[in-house]
Amino acid sequence: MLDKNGIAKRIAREVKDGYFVNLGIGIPTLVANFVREDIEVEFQSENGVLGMGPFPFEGEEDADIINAGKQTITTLPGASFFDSALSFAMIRGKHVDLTILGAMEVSENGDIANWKIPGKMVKGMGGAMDLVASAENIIVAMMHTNKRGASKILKKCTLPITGLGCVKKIVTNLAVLDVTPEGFQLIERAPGVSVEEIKNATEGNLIIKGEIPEMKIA
Amino acid sequence: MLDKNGIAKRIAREVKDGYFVNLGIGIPTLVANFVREDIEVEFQSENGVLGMGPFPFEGEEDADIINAGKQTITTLPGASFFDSALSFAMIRGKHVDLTILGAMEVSENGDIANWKIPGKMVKGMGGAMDLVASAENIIVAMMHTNKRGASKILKKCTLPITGLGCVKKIVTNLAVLDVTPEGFQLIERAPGVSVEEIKNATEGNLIIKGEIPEMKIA
Amino acid sequence: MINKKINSVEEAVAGVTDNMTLMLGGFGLCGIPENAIAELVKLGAKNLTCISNNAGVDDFGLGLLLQQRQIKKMISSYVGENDEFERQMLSGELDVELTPQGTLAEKCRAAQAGFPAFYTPAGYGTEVAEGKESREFNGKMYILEKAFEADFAFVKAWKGDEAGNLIFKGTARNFNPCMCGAAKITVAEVEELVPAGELDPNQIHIPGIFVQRIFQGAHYEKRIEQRTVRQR
Amino acid sequence: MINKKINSVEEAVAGVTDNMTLMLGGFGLCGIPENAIAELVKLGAKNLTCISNNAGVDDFGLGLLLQQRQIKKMISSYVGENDEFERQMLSGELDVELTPQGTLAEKCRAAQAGFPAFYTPAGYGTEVAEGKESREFNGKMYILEKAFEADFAFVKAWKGDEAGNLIFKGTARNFNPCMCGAAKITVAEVEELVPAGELDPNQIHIPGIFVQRIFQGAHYEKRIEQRTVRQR
Repeated sequence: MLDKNGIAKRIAREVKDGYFVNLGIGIPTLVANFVREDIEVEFQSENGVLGMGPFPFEGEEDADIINAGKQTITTLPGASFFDSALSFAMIRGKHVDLTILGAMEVSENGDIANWKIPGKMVKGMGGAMDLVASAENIIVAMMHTNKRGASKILKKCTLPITGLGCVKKIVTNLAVLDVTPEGFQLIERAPGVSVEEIKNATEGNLIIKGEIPEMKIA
Repeated sequence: MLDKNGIAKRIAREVKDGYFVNLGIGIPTLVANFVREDIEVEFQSENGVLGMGPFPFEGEEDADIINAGKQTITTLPGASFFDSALSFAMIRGKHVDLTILGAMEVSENGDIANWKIPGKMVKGMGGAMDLVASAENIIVAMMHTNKRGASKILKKCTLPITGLGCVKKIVTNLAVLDVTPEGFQLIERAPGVSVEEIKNATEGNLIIKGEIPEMKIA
Repeated sequence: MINKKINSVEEAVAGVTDNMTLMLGGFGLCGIPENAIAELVKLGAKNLTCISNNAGVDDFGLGLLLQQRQIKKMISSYVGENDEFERQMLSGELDVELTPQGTLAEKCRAAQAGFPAFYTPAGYGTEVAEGKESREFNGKMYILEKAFEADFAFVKAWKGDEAGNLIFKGTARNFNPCMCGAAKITVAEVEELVPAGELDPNQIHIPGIFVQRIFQGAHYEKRIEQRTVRQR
Repeated sequence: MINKKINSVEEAVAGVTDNMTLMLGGFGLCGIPENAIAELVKLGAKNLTCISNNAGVDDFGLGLLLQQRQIKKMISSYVGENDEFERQMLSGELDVELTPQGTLAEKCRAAQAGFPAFYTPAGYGTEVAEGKESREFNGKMYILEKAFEADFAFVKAWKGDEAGNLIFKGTARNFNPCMCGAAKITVAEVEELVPAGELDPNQIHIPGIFVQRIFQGAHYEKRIEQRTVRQR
């Protein structure tokens, strides 16, 4: 079973040389820590920066330079700042190659729910609806089940939808799944997790073809 | 009767302190020469400059700094350059206070035709259709009649339209006319021109109320 | 040069009255018009509709207007980090219209640029699309979103000149440029106001034609919401 | 940093084939991609559709492609100052789609920003509106215009860096920024190409994400169409 860093490590392997990547808040943010150092990747944050670097050293924070999570950041050579309209031109115009998001639920057909729980305080969708409606390559980072053990990988989302039919791949604490027209195809098992355990934790249609390898996240 | 400079001089009196103004090619360009020196006006050119100044001194031309007529220009303190999308945001978004255009024909209801003569080589509308569709304050500078003496101030335009119901005021070699719901209201006569002459040169409905003063363009 | 300079923050908010719709730049607390907000609190105008990506924190940013119950409705993409906001929303005192962030930016830009409406894929198939037209283009579904209509836009820039030209810094740019010229009156506050001619015409982010009033803010706190650092 | 630098003008036009749609920046001869145009002439691709505000003059700019009969169709707002253009158009060899200038810019920007279509008042009630949907918003009529679809965009900037970031100069900016990222592949040529990190991130007009290839042009003639001066 993977912890949050494990999920981030596995997703980092999906980040390819030359990719512009938008990372959501939470586990996705951790992905930046694990991207191979021999490839070139640029991180976009929808509040208006391309070419984000690591967090600043103490004392070097600049209130005018933050990411979408409102954290102080730095920029790398080649970075640029821009306004919100141009930022979403990048997103809506499909110039961002990979979007990594957290989710509360994902359904068989790739619907995602990650912005609202009825009855709870709703903070808003931020840029998530724009991202999921536009991105052609969306990977979701999430726990396979909720705290009560119920599956979050569903036939149909029960929570209000963020976007329809948009998720391509899911990396959970238990498995890597591809979203296919037939359902969730099991691609890899987390270390020490059996196919049976994944089956039990998945409410949506799970497709198992041949031997399922254990994932490598070294 | 006014010459082109006279028309420009008369129109210059319509330019008020604090106006952002877009000048079309031809007579409108001349208006800049006659604006009162004690008021502040900024000229916008739709190819991407605000705060145009006079033409450069010989030897100081910059190929990268031109107006929409492709003439070399200079800029004044406070000027800015921008792209074509933002330039038409200024125009379409009604941020330009006054637009001065030439025309081949204007009709009673304020339609303007100034981009195409069927059978002749058509060069295109440039930014004219955007300007006339958006501007709330359009003054047309034109000759009252064509070379054969036929009126260009018509009941209905005969040439392909550039925009509908948009012209507010017309300054010709003979007169100043306001476009009103009832027709062309005669406001001023050009020096030495009689109401009768204007009537004869105007095909559209001409409204004459009371004494019509001779225009002052000193 | 048409001079847009005003001499006091009182002039900045002159004309703001009850029931108006205001746009306010900023993302979180980054790039917010601090001085105008403080003056709006003093002014006390009530029943305001505020268009702003976020709603500040309890004791800063738009949170200050919320404390005084001056806001009737917020139009935002994300409204966390604010207990008073939550209380007013849950009690029904405050109306909240959540809008996808890119749609929010474009609704400003549409108003600025004279577009009445636009089609965006964001929100199709979700609650956001309820009551809105949808339409297919090239096999993909879009919803029709309308341009905002606002009375005042309050924005904050880094540098500005007396002609109203603005230059922003870092991610404090965010929604500020999109809001300029998107309301009937745009008021810009800047950290440094210089005479016209001192800014490079090539490097102006927002030309002065989009700004009706400009002033230099007396003081900027520039509070950091999530101070995050790494070890040396 | 993702390196967008290419080492020759041959690489700049690699992939351009017959029947493609190209966007080309510039207003008149100001800010046109001179080096890419010269190389497109050498390449000889035919039946091209060119989206460009103007069509050059007889012996410069897009006029060079017209001379070689490489252009099947021009999409422009104004096409004067070109005898060969006029000859081909009147003889029916060349198809011309005249588009209002602001609409032309926005059709580029819509493609760049992922908007399939937009409503503009420009052209309503004119020939331009023929065959297009029209619609009323707030008592005013608008027509629906579609985003462009293009294979290549060739743009020209003043300075650029290896990450593809661009800075334009003066009115040579014009349509160039709107075309970046509006085609499948955007090729930028610059007068000065610097390593990433040398340009101020605040002062970049077009971020590198919109540019796939960048190179420093070998030579710029920058011809002036209407040299206009005043007396000292």
